[in-house]
Amino acid sequence: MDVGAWIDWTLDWLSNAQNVLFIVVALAMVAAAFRVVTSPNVVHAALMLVVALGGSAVLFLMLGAEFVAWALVLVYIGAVVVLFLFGIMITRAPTGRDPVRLDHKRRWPAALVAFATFVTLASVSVAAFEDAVIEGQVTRTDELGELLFTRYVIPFEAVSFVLLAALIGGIVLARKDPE
Amino acid sequence: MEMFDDGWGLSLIVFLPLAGAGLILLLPKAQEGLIKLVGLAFALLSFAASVVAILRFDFGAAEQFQFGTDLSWISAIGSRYHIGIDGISLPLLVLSTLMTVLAIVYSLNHWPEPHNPKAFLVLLLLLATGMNGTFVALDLVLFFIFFELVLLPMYFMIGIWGDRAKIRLPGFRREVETRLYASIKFFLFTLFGSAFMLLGFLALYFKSDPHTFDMVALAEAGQMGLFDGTFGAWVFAALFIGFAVKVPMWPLHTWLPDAHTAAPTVGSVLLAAILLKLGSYGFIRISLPILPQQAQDWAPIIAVLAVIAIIYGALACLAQTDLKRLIAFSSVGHMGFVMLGISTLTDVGINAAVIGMVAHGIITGMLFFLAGSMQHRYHTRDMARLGGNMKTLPIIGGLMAFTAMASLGLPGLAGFWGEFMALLASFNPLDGLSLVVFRTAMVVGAVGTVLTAGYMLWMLQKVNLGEPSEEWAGKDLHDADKFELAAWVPLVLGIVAIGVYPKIVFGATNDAVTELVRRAFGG
Amino acid sequence: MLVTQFLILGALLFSIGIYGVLVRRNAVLVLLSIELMLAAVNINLVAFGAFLQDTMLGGQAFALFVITIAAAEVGIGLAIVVLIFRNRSSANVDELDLMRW
Amino acid sequence: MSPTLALFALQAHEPGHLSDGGVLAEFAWLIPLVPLVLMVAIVFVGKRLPYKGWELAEAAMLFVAVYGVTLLIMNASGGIYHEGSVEIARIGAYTIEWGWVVDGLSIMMYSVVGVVGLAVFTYSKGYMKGDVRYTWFFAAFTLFAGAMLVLVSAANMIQLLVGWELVGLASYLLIGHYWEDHSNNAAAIKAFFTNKIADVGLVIGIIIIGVTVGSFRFNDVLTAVFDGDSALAQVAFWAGLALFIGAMGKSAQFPFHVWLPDAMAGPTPVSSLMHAATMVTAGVYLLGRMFPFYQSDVFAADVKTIIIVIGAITLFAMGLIALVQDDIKKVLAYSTLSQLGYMTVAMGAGAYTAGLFHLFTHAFFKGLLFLAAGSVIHAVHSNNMSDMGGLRKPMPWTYKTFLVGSLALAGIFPLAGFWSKDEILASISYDAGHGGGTIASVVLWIAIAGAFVTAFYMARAVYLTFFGEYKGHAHPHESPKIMTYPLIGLAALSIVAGFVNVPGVYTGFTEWLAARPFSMGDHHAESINFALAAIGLLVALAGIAAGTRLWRKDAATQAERDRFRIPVLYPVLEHKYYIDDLYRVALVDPIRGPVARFVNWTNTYVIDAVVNAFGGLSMVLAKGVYRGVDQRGIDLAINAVAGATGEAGEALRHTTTGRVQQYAGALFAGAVLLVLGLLIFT
Amino acid sequence: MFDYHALAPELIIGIALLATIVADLVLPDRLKYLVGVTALLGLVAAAVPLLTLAFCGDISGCTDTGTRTLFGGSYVVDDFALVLKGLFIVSGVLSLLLSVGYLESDDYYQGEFYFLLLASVTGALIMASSRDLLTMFVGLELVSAPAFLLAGWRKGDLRSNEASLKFFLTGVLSVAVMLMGMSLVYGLTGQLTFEGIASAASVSGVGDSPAFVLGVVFILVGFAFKVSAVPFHFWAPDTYQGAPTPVAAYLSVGSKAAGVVGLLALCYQAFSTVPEIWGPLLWVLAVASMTVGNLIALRQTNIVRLLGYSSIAQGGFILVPFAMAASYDTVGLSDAFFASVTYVLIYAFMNLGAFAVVIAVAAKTESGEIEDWGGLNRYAPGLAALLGLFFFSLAGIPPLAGWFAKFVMFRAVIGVFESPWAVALAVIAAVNAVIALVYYAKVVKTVYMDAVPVTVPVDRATQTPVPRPLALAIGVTAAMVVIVGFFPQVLGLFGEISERLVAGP
Repeated sequence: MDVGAWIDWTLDWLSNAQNVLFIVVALAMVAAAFRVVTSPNVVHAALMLVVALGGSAVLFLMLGAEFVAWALVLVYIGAVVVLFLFGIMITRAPTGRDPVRLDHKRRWPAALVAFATFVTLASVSVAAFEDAVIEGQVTRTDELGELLFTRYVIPFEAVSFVLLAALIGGIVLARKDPE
Repeated sequence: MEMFDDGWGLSLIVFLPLAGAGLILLLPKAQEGLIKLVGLAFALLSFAASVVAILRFDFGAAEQFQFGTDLSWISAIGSRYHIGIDGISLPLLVLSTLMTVLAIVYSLNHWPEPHNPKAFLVLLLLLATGMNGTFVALDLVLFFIFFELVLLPMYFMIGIWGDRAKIRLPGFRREVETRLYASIKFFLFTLFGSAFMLLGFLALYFKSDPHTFDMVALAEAGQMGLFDGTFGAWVFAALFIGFAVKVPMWPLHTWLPDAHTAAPTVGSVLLAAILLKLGSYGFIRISLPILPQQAQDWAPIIAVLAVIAIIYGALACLAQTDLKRLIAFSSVGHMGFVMLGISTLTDVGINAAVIGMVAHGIITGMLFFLAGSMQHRYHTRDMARLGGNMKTLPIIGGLMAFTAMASLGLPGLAGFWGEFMALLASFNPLDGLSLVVFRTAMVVGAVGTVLTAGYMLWMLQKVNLGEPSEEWAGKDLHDADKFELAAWVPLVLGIVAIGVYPKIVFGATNDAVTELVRRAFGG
Repeated sequence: MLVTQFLILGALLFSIGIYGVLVRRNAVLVLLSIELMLAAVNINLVAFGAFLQDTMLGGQAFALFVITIAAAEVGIGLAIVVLIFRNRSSANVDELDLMRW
Repeated sequence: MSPTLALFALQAHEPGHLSDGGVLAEFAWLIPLVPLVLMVAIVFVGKRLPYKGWELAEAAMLFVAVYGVTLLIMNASGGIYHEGSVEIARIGAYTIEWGWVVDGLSIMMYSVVGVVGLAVFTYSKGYMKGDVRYTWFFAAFTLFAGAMLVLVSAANMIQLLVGWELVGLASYLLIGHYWEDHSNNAAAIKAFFTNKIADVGLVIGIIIIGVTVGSFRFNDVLTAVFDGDSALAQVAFWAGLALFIGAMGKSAQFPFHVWLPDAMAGPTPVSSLMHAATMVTAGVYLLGRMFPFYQSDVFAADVKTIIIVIGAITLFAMGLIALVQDDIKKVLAYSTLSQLGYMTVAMGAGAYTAGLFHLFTHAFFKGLLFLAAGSVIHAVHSNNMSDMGGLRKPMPWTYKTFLVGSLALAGIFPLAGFWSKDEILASISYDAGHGGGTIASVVLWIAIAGAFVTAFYMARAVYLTFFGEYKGHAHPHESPKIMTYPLIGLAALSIVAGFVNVPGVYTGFTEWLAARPFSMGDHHAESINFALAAIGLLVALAGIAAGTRLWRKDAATQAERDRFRIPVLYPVLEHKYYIDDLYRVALVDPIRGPVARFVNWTNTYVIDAVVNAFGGLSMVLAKGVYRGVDQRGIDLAINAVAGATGEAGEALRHTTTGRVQQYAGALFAGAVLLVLGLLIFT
Repeated sequence: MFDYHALAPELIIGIALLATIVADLVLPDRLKYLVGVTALLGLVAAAVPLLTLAFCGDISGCTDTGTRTLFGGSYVVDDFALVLKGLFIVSGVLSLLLSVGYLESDDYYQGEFYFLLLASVTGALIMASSRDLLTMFVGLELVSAPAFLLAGWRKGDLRSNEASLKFFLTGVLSVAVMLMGMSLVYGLTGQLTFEGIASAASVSGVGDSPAFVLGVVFILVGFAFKVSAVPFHFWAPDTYQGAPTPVAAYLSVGSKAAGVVGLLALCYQAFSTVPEIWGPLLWVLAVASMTVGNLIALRQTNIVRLLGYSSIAQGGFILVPFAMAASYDTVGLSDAFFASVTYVLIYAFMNLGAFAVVIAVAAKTESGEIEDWGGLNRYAPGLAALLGLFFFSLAGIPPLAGWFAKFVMFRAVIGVFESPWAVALAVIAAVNAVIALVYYAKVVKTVYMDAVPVTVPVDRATQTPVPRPLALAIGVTAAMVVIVGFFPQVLGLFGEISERLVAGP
């Protein structure tokens, strides 16, 4: 489509309030994500991850996935990031700006791979769902809960084992052995 | 005896050695005497069974498979335990059982280092099972298993009891022990070949309808022309690689001299006497009947390669300084005659091939026995040092001369028929095959016989005649002992008997071969 | 709202994560990048769930499991990192080449 | 009967008129078998017997001699023809048989082998006394005779081949009897190897004929000839040539003759038997066996030209060489070659009877000459005539018998050689008039010249050995009776053997040989061709005279007595002036000088060189093939592949860098590339 | 109301898991070995319901024969699942037996070790039955997560740490890729269950859309990582070498088999309608794995690392039958399926056996470097012989079980000999089979034909006994290798199973 049509389409798309919100959140997330992978400061990187994840929580709400959104917030901001911060403290990762030790010299190959992945993913996705529209709807959490304990009970139990294994194994590995 | 005819007989022949091996494994290593006894006993039993097979064999119906059975084995892949022997396999089977016995008899007081008779006998008996099995199998998968079964024992025989002298490999800087190089080379070559052979088998299986691995059924299908065209060409090529490596045909032969040189005496004997025959037998039993059309397309190529092998082997022999290596190269030439016979696709040619196989088995086996015994005494195979053997070891020297004469195809001894008849067959091969190629092949082959005579006489002159070098003066080199003679006399008798009365072999093979040729080529 | 916009966002985050995994030397930062990738997957899943009106809520359920597993992974990962740091007082992944070739 | 055969009135007449020889013929298979069995017996038990195995060998030959002669007599009184066979294999359409044929030809050979063999074996007991391998010698010797009998009794070509090669083997064993010395082995190998080369011809000939006819039996082949089998006719020339090449090998025809002089390395009795009865006669025998095949125009008649030429060359050239030899056995050896030339020429001239007749007579006097020479050598412990001389006094019997043999060989009336050589000359001249053409007439003159040469060198041999002063060192003495009696016996035969075939008077021999189911269609003169006979005789005498003139000088002190010892030449010698000049100027110097030397030189440096070159070449080739192709070529390629594989592994393993992030990179890149690949290619 | 009979194996092992933890807490040190016993009993007990399920028809009072479908088709217990669950339990048992002696030789955390091992096995069991993406994903995680930790179990050993981290990172990343793929497939088909995906994918515009292709590829990449197919193999050698050898054994068999199960279920069910996508993909992976694995293995000097590369190559052979799927008819498909299953089963036994022997020998020679094993047969003939047995079986030399695995593999390919791609694949596989022999034989050569190096404490080595559990494991595997080698028919029953499964949905 020519530029004019393109602009019309964009404006039309932006005329939807949800989309405006989306673009804002999305930009924020992307920016945060960039910082995560580029910030010379480990703690900043961790915090930027919080931002990015928070953004995705917002998107979940927009998409009517309430429970998932809040679970994300709880699990990540509540647990995972704290865990990360602990990890950072324990491993005394540099908290000052010191880009040399944090990144490899050769960024370009990495960038190339990443870019190629992005192009492939994006293009095939666009090709598949050109302008399919989402009629967002709010799901009631009790449905989800019921499904988790009926239809998805096996994975649910399995995940509990995974967590248990991670817990026990993590402790064994991470603890200092009594010499 | 009814049981004998219903497949039990052959199964006994094949699996008695295996049972013996198992039993020996259970015996304590210290009990050497007992171990040897058991080994010999089981080999003898297997031989005895094969003799019974001769006695009960219906020579009137030599073209039919006898003593056969056809039981379910691996139904999952449509493979069956289908065995049986006809006039072609009978002589080879007996040869195989006999050589096993003789090999063990000979071993009884010739244990190559490291000693360990237990392991050695186990391998030997395992080898026997593989060899016997190949000659009775009528199912491609079964054939494949037995065909491969010989690899492991021979690999270990060469690698463990083999020659420890160091050699420098062409193209490599480092030196390596002969046995190590030779053993893996043998293993790789054969495995390479049989891998492709297997692919060929599978292709046949899927092309046939209903799918089957049964050689007889496949042969019928093949003679209907089911496998003609490019498909057949590919399959034949695959099988060709498999068998040609084993024979070995030029230029796939290079594993042979190394393996023979490195192997312990008994190993060389069985290698030459039986293992090489598995390949040529495969051609006769599988390639020709199942793929007659391609056989005719390939025949000239095979003939040319065979002739090259004859001349080439002879010339290579003339360049040797190592006795065993010379004998090994002579095998290349002799198997060349066998393949020449097969390539003519005529009843005469294939008969010639079979008797050539038997004769070569006996004669070359004998030569390796003798070479081994000489090495056992002189601790060298260098012909330059072995002069005057006739003086130091008259009996061994005499036998060496006798066997050499047999090997150069002296009429009246076993070696003659295979060569002469192969040449005869190649004078008029199957109709439709190029006369030019085959008659040239005949002439060149005939010249080959001259060269054969040349190097055999030359070998005798270097090894047997002249004054022995003084380095053997002090040593007491005891002449052939009773074990050796026990192992050799049957071979000598066989050489003379087959030479004077070839019907011993032809009587069994002729009808079978004629029928095979008639079915496959209408010849 | 279009599905595509979420997918593109997901793809973007995913790729950024890949970049991070490849360039960051500190193991903890590598883990962070991985979290980004998983987050991208979650966005996809939830977006699809909404788009498909899936009565089985496959998308959301899946996302929940991914979140949980991710948490577990972080636990395991950090445990290993701590272990390594204790043994060689460095958490740089590119110094781990005792074993190669 | 096909018209093609009209030219030669060949008749395949029914064997009906021949008696079947009864039980003796039926059991004729014993003739080859007995010696072979006894040979095995000698090998295993010989040493334990009182005479160390000699008696078994002797018994074998006695048996053969008696059996053969009995058959000969029966055959003489009405021909015998019998053929028996045992099937030893069937291969496709072919039947392989062990057969024995009893007919004029084979009977003649049986008796020759038997009689000469008997003499030689008896003689050997004395000659070989105290030999290192006494028993083994007789084993091999018996094998030699047995093999020849296998060959002779063969009813089919394959059996012939068997005997043929066994003879070669036995000769190898006997020539190399003193194998401690490598030069003897070399001689033995040369003999076997040269024969083996020629045998290629034989084998190919047999195959061609056998396959074309569909049978290997001589009778079937000859029947096919008489039926004018067109298929056989097409291949006849090449088949015939191939067979003849085989014959050349055994009968030591130029250029395959080189092995024979070297074969002197063996003990003298071996040479005797080999030259007289067994080995070298095989070729001529084969030509005789296949004779009609070569006679008929539609078959191998063209080969006859080749045969006669080869024969002529051998006849003359070898005779000349005999002139310059010092080793007495070499003289005899070359003379044998020359005589074989006569036989071959006869065969080439289509003279079946004449050729075999010469074989018959030659067997006796050549056997005799060798034994006598052996007796001399035995006495003086040297082969060289330069170490002999004046031996007629200490060794009277040896001298007399040797003289008889020489005269017989020289073809002096009325000894055996005269008749057979005369018959050959006659038949050549007949051939010259009937299809042989100029070639035949040329050959005729060569043959006559050959007669001169023969007489010439024999005279030389006699003079140098038995006249003049003794120049040796050992103390010569007459040999023991066990050795002289055989000499006498053979001498007697050499005198009388000729009378069995005197054209116009008594032609028994012709009928003996004719006792075959096929007529040989060769020409028999009704009476002696006196002109030729006279020429032959005169030439021979001239030869002796020349010899006398030249070599009597070596015996100068006995000049007077010499004159009386050779009365026939006496008057001639009186007129020395021009005759001496004539001889010297016209004949001797050139002959003794350049020509002979040239021939000798060619023999040593050309033909031998070729043979040796063949050997050397194959060795060089062998090294080339082995080192170059096998080791450097094929094996190197194989190992190179192996090496390359290993290197590939070496290169690849460095992709595992140990850097986990590079692994991750590979992961993503791989995934994406796979996707793109799939999207693009499908 | 769940079908507890169908879920019994998983439940029993779950209980056993908790039992081990409790036992580990209560038992005094000298009785710690009882923890292992508990775990062992748990596994064995779990095998019982497998049998009752398999032969339900023959048991009185057992009504629910045949395939059992749970949770709306997302969890299925059919013969295929049963067979592979059996395999996982057996490999679990064997790995356990391998571990016992190893753990007691040094103060490791036994209880936790067994717990994690069992957890991983549970995951494998779940994978065998799972028929939807979600369950498959969680099952996979349950297989992997404990394995990440086990790999680092030798805490003091830098190599072990390194192995653990490499394994962990690559593992998690591959899972991320797989998840991305799953999300796309879910989005396009709207289904998580395999049946649903299969039927949805057959609709044009879905199955052939680039996005779907990408989804499939990304998912399969996740599993290709598990079976360590080139180019997703890099972790394997490092991890095997660094991790405790029993863990390496388990990784190379149990978790690889889990990956194969995933591939089988996905390819032959979820994506059964689009073989033209995964066929070529796996063609490439198979060829690359065989070739690269073999070639690199040629140059290895450390035995475990060599086994690592060998297992990569073997993985390639396992994938070969998938490759021609696009051109198979139903029979061909079932043959291919049968080939892969059979190969995995046989491979499991011979590879575990090989590892068991390696552990035993390494304990004697106190070295994992091949050259230090020279002349082993002088002072440990039995172990030497068994080593030869397993290695030649891996090389596929008749009459050892390996030949049958290779045979069915070739058979599956040649089944479509009309296609040049099949022929090419077969030839490449054949050549690789030959190359593989070189390094297997090299080890045997060292053991049998080389001299004993001075560094090896022969006298001490001869005294060191082989721990009983280890000996038991070796015995079992060796027996299987020989029996299957002579009577491959014992595996024949999978033939009709595969037919049923392929004919399935």
